[in-house]
Amino acid sequence: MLSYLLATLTFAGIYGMLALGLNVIWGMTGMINLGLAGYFAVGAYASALLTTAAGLPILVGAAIGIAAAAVTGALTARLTLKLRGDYLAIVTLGFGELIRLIAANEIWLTNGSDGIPGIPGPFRSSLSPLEFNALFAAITVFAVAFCWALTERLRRSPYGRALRAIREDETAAAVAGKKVGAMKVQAFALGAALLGLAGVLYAHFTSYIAPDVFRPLLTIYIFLSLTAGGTGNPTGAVLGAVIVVVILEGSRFAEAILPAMSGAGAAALREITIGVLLIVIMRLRPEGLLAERPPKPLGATR
Amino acid sequence: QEGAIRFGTLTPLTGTGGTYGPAMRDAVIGAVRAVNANGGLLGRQIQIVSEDTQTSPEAAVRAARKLIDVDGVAAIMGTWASSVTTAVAPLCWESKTMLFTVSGADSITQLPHQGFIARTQPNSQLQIEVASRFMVDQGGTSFAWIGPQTPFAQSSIDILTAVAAEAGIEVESLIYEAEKSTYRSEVDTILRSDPDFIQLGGYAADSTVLLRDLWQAGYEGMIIGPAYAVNDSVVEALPAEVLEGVFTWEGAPAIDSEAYANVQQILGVETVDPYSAQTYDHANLAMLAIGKAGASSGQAIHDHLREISQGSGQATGSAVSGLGVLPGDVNYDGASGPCDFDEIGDITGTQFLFKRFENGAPVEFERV
Amino acid sequence: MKTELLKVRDVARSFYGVHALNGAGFDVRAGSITGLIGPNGAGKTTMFNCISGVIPPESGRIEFDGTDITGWSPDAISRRGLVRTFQIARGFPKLTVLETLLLHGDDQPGERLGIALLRPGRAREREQELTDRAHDIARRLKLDHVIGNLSADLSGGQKKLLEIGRALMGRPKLVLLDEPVAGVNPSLGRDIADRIRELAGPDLSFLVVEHDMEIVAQLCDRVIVMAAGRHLTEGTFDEIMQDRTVQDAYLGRTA
Amino acid sequence: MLDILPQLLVNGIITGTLLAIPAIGFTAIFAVLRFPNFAVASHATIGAFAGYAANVWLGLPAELSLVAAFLVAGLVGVVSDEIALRPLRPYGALTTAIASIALTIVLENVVRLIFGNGLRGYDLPLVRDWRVWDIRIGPQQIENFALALILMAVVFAALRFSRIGKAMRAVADNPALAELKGIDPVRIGRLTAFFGMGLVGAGGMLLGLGTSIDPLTGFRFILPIFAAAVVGGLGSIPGAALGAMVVGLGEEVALLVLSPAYKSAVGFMAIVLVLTFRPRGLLGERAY
Amino acid sequence: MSLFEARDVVAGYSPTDMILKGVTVTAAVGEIVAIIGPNGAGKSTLLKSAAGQVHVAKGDISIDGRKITGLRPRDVAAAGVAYVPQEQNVFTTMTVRENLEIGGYVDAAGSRDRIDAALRRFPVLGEKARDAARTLSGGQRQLLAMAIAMMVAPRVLLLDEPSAGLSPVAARDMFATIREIADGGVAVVLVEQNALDALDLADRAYILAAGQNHTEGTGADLAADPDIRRTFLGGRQTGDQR
Ligand SMILES: Nc1ncnc2c1ncn2[C@@H]1O[C@H](COP(=O)(O)OP(=O)(O)OP(=O)(O)O)[C@@H](O)[C@H]1O
Ligand SMILES: Nc1ncnc2c1ncn2[C@@H]1O[C@H](COP(=O)(O)OP(=O)(O)OP(=O)(O)O)[C@@H](O)[C@H]1O
Ligand SMILES: CC(C)C[C@H](N)C(=O)O
Ligand SMILES: [Mg+2]
Ligand SMILES: [Mg+2]
Repeated sequence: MLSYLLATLTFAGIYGMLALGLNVIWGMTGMINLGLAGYFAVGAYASALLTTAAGLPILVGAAIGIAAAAVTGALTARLTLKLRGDYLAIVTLGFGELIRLIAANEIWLTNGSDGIPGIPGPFRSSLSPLEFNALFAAITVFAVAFCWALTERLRRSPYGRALRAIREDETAAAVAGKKVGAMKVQAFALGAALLGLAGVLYAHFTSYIAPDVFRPLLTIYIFLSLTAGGTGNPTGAVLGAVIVVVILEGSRFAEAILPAMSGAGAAALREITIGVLLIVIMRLRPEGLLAERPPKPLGATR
Repeated sequence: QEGAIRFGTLTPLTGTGGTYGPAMRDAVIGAVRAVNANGGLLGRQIQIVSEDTQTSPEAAVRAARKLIDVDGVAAIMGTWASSVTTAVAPLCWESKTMLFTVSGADSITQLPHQGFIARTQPNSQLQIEVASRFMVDQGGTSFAWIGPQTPFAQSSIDILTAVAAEAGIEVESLIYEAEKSTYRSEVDTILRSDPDFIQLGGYAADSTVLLRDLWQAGYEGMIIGPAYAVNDSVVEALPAEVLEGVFTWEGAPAIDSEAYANVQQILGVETVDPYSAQTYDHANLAMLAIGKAGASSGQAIHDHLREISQGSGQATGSAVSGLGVLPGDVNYDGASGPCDFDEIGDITGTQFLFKRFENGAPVEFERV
Repeated sequence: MKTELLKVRDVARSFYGVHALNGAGFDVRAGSITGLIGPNGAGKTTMFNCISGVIPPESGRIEFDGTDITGWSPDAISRRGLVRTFQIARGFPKLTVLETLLLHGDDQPGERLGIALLRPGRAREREQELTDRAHDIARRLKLDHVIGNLSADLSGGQKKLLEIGRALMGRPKLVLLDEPVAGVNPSLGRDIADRIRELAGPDLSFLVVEHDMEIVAQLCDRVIVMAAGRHLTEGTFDEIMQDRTVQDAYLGRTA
Repeated sequence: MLDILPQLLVNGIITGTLLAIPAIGFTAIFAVLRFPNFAVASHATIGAFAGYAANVWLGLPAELSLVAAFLVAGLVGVVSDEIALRPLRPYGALTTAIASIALTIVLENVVRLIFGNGLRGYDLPLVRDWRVWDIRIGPQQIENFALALILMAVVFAALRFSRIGKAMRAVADNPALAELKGIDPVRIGRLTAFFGMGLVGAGGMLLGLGTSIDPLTGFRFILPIFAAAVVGGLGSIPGAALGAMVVGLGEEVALLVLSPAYKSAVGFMAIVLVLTFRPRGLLGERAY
Repeated sequence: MSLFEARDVVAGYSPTDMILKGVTVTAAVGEIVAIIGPNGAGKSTLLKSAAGQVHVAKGDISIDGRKITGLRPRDVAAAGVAYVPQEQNVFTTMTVRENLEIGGYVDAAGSRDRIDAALRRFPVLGEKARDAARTLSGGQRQLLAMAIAMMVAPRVLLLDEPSAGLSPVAARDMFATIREIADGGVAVVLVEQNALDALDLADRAYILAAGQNHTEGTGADLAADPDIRRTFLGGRQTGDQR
C-alpha cells in the first residue's frame, strides 16, 4: 500500500509539473498549448536515449532533456508568433501528434513503437522497489516544490505582470513597450522546460517510454487539472493536478462498491465518474479552486 | 485460512484496444468462477480485480501499481498492447508478480524479466513466417503487406519479403497511420503493384476499413489477416460479401478441446477471439501453478508454471479438472493452444489454424 | 526654431478599398503640444495607428527623433520614447489599475526573465519608485479610490483616465493622446489639460486628437487639421477657428 | 508516382467532404457561442450510433437514419450544453472548451455503457466503386459530396440571411447588447447547440457509413474536424467546407511526398503553412 | 406622474459594495433629462440598472407606473425602453446595415423603412452600410449606436454619452436629433460629460455624485450656478469660445 501511495504521489507530482509548465505557457501568457504531450515526450526521449544508448549519467540526460524541450518550445513559439488563441491550439495539437508520429516511425532513433525499456532510475539497482519509490517520490516532490516556487516568483515579478498583459491584449502590451515576441518565446521555452522535466521524471521513474505514452489523453488530464485548480496560479496548478490524480486513482476503489458489471461497462462508469466530477468542480468553481488573484505588488503597500 | 487469492486483469477496456479487453476480462472471470464454484484453490476463493489499461502505458502503470501494491495480486493477466506490457513488466518482476500477456512484440520476452513473463501469443516473428509460407503455398504470385505502424510492422514486412523471395515473389508494402476513417489512397497505392495476395497487419477497427476499401476498389485477389484482426467484431460490422474468401490465421486453438468449449460457453460465442482464448488460459495456468505449488504467490506461479503446462502429465483443459489430478502431473492444453513455454516465456510448439470466410462465417481451412 | 521631433510624410493606408489615409503628412516640433483635429472619420486614429506601429502604413515615411521608424514594431517604437493612448480605451481586463500603471513604468529590470527569476531584489527598489509614481498619477486622475479595481471594472470615463495615466507612467519623448478627455468630466478634463501643460517641455511633447475645442484651445500651441485622410491646414488655434473650410467641415457654423 | 495524382485528388475531395459536415457544425457553434466545442467528438459518435440504432434495430433506410442521427445528436447537444457548458460560458471560452473535453469523456462512455466496445456496421448494401477513366469513385461518396454541398449552402444562408441567423451572430458578437435589443441569448444558444451538434451527429453517421463504428469513432475525427475549421477560419461556414477540402486533399496528396505513416503530420504542415500566410484562416475574419 | 421613474435606487456590482446609494431620477413624456457628474459617480450604473443589466437591491424603477425593476434586459426593452450603452454599443463583426436590422429585431415589419430613414439621417453610415462596424471610426460608431436605438419607437430613451467622440458639428446634430425624438413624445434620460451643451439641451437636469443625488434643477439654472460650474462643469462660462 505504501509503495502504491508513493507511486501515486510521484504521478501526482509529474502531473503537477506538467500543470506548472502549462500554467506558464497558457495560464500566465495565454498561449494555448494542446501539444503538451509533445514536449513531455521530447524531455523523456532525450533523457532516455542519452542514459541508455549513450550511457550518460542521469543528471546529464535530465539536463539535456530539459534543454531539448525548452529549445523545442522556443522554436514552436517562434514559428507561431502571429497566431492567436484557437489557431495556436490546433498547431500545437498537431505538433504533439507530430512528435508522437516521429517517435513511432523513426525507429533508428527512438526504437519506434517498441519504445525504450530499461531506462535507469537513480540508485534503482541498489534499492528495494519500496525504497526506490520513496526516493523518487522525494525527488519529484522536491522538483515540483522548486518549480512551484520558481513560477510563483515569476508570477509576482514585473515579468509575470508583463506576461499577463500579453495574455490580455498583445497589441496594448506592445504599445506599452513590452517585447511581446521575445517574451512569448521565453515563456514558451520556460514552460516547455517544465514539461520536459516532467518527461524526464516520468522516464526515469517508470523506466519505459513509448509513443503510446504520449497520446492526447494525458494532455486532456493536464488541461482539466489546471482549469480545475485555477488558471494562472501555480498553486492552483499543483492543487488541480493532485485532485485529478486523486479522482483518477480514487475512482478505482469506487468500483468495488458498484454492482458487478461488464468490463466495458465498469470502465465506462469509471470514466463517466471522472468526467462528471471534473464538470462538477468547474460548475462549482468556474474560475478554479484557487482563482488567480492579482499578486501583491513587490513594492511596499501603502 | 487467509483471505482470497487475488489475480488482476489488466486489459484495455477503453481506448483503441477496447474492442478486445472486455471479453478478455470475462474469459478470466469465467475460468476463475468455475474453480471457485468447485471449492476454490488451496481451500481459498479466488478474487479477480479488474483494471483498465485505457490502452495507455501511463495509465496502465498506475493501474498495475494498484494491483500489485494495494490488492497484492499474484498475477496480472491480459495485457494487450505491447507498449503496455513493456511498461508494466518491470513492476511485475520487481515485485515478483507473474505477468501473463497476449502482446506479440518480439522484444517483450527479451526483457530481463527473470521468468516473470509468460506470453501465450506466438511471437510475431513466428506468426508472420507461418502466414507468409501459407501465402506462398496458396499459389500467390505477387504479395503485398499493409498495416499500421506497430512494433512488428517492419519486421513483418521483412519476414514476408524473405519468405516470398525464396519463392521468387515480389512484395510491396505500406505502413500507414492507424485510426483513419478511410484508407482509399493507401489501398490505391498498394494496388498499383497489382498484388494477388495481401496480408493485413492491423487490428479489428483498421481491418474493417481496409477490407471495405479493398472490396470497393474492386480487388479480387486473396487476403489474409490475423484472426484477432478479422474477428467476430469485424464480421458484425461488415457485409458478408466483403469478407468472402478472406483467410485468417491464429495459433491453433484446440477447437474440439474442453478448454475451447468452456470459453465458448463463458462468452456465449461461436468463434472465440484468440485474445480471449489466451486470457482464459492465463487464469487456468495461474491456478494450476498455484495448486501445484501449494502456495499462492507470484513466485509460486513463476516456479511451477512449466510443471503444469507442458511435459508428460495428464492432459487437461481446465483448472477444475486439472486440480483434481494434482498433486499428480498435469499438462494444461488450453483454448489457445498447447501452452508450452520456453525458458524466456514464449510459447513453443504452436500449431497454426487457417480459416477462410464462407458466407460470412470463418470455416477451418488448414492446420499446420 | 525648434527641431522637428516627429515628421510624417505622405502616409497612406487603405482598408480593403477604403482610403483612410491618403498621403497625409505633418510635423510635430519638440517641446510642443500639437492638436490634431478633423471630422469624424478623417483618419486621425488611423494616423496614430500608423505612427505607433499598430497598423503599418502602406506608403510614406515616419521619422521620429531623427530615426526612420516606418514599419517598426509597436514595442520598439514605444521603447524609443513614443507612446500612445487609445480612443476606445483598451485595458488589460484582469490587471488592476495599479498593475496597469506599473506595467507602463519604464526601466524596470524585473521585466527581464533572468532578473525576475534569480534576482528579484533588484526589481524591488525600482518597483517601489514606480509604485509611488503610480499612486501619484492615480491621485491626480482621481483614480486613487479605484486603484485596486480590475481595469475591466471601471466606469467609462475612468477607463479613459487610465489611458492617460499609462501614457504618463513611462518617460516618453512624445505622447499621442487620442481624445483624452472624451467622456471625462469637464472639471477634471481641465485639470488634466493643466497637468499636461505643466508636463510639456523641451523633453516631452504631445500630439493630441480632441473634439473638445475648449481643451484644444487651452492646450495646443499649434493645431493641424485633417480631412478625408489628408492634411487640410494648420496654424494656431485662433487661425484655425477663423478658417472657412474648417468652420464648414468641422465646427459646423457659419461665422 | 505522379500518375496516381488524379486519384489522390479525388480521394482527397472525398475525405474533405466527409469532414466538411461535422466541421460546419463545429464552426457554427464556434461562430455563435465563441468557443471550440470539443464535445463534437462524442456527438459525432452519438450521431453514428443513433443512426445505427435507427438503421439496424428499427430497420429504417439510410436517409431516415441520418435524420435520426441529426435529431438525437442535436438533442443531446442541447441538453448537455445546458447542464455542463452554458453556465460556464460567462467565465470564458477556454474554460468552456476544457469543460467540453470533460463532457466528451462522459458522453463517449455513456455510449460505451449502452453499446459496449464492439465494432458495428450499418445494414446497407455495399456497392463497388465506379471507374471513370482510370479513377474510381464510390456512389456513396458522391452522395455525401452532394449532401455536404447542400448542407453548407443551407447553413450558410441561414446564418447570413435569416432573421434567426442574424440574431445568432448578434449574440456571438455581443450578448449583452443583443439582449438589450430583445434577443434571448439563451434560446439562441440552445438553437445553435441543437443545429450544430445535429450536423456533427449527421456527419458522424456519414463518417461511420464508410467504416465501422465504435465509441471512439468521433474521437478519431476531432483533430481533422478542428483542423478543417481552423484552416478555413474559425466561425466561417464556407471556411469550414473549404478547410475540410484543404485538410482532406493535404492528407491524401501527402502520400506523394511522405510515408503514409505521417499522414496527419503532413496535414498539419499544410495547416501551419496556411496559417503562416493567413493567421486567421483562409476565410477568417480580417486582421485589421 | 412621470413616464420614467427611478426612485431611491440602490444598486451595485457586488452584493457588498453598492455604487448607487439611493438615487432618484424621473422623466416625463417629451422631456429631456440630463444627468451629469464626476467620473465614477454612478451615472452609467443607473442606466444599466434601469435597463436590467445591474441588480437593483432596493428602490423601484417604473414606466408609466409599471414596475420594471428586476426584469431581464429584453423584457425591459419590450416594455418600451431603448438604451444606448456607453461602451460596446455596436455589434462590431456585423455590417452597419445588419446592426440596424438587429436594432429592429423585435419589430421586423417596419424595419426596412426605418433603416432607410436612419441611413438618411446619418449619411456617413449610409456610405458604410456594407462595412463591418469594427471598421468605423470612433465617432462613426457613436452615430451607429444611436441609430440602432432609433430602430424601434421607444417610450423611454436612455442615452449614455451619445456625443462622446463626435466632432462639434456632429455633436450638434446629435443633440438636435435627440430633441426631435423627445418632441415625438419620448422621455429621454441623457447622461453626458459634454455637460454645458447637455444642460443647454435638457429641460431638467440632475447632478449625481458618489452614487447620490447632489442637485436637481432646470438646465439653465444649474448651468448658471457658479459652484456647480466650478465643481462639475469645468468652470467655464456657457457660450465661452462659441
Ligand atoms: N480597419 C478598418 N477597416 C476599414 N475601414 C477603416 C478601418 N479603420 C478605419 N477605417 C476607416 O477609415 C476612416 C478613418 O478612420 P479613423 O478612425 O482614423 O477616423 P478618426 O479621424 O479617428 O475619426 P473619429 O474622430 O471619429 O475618431 C473611417 O472612414 C473608417 O471607417
Ligand atoms: N463592472 C464593474 N464592476 C465593479 N465596479 C464597477 C463596474 N463598473 C463600474 N464600476 C465602478 O462603479 C462606479 C460607478 O461607475 P459608473 O460606470 O456608473 O460611473 P459613471 O458615473 O458612468 O462614470 P463615467 O462618467 O466615467 O462613465 C465606479 O467607481 C466604477 O469604478
Ligand atoms: C501481433 C500481435 C500479437 C499484436 C499484439 N496484440 C500487440 O499488441 O502487441
Ligand atoms: Mg478616432
Ligand atoms: Mg459612465
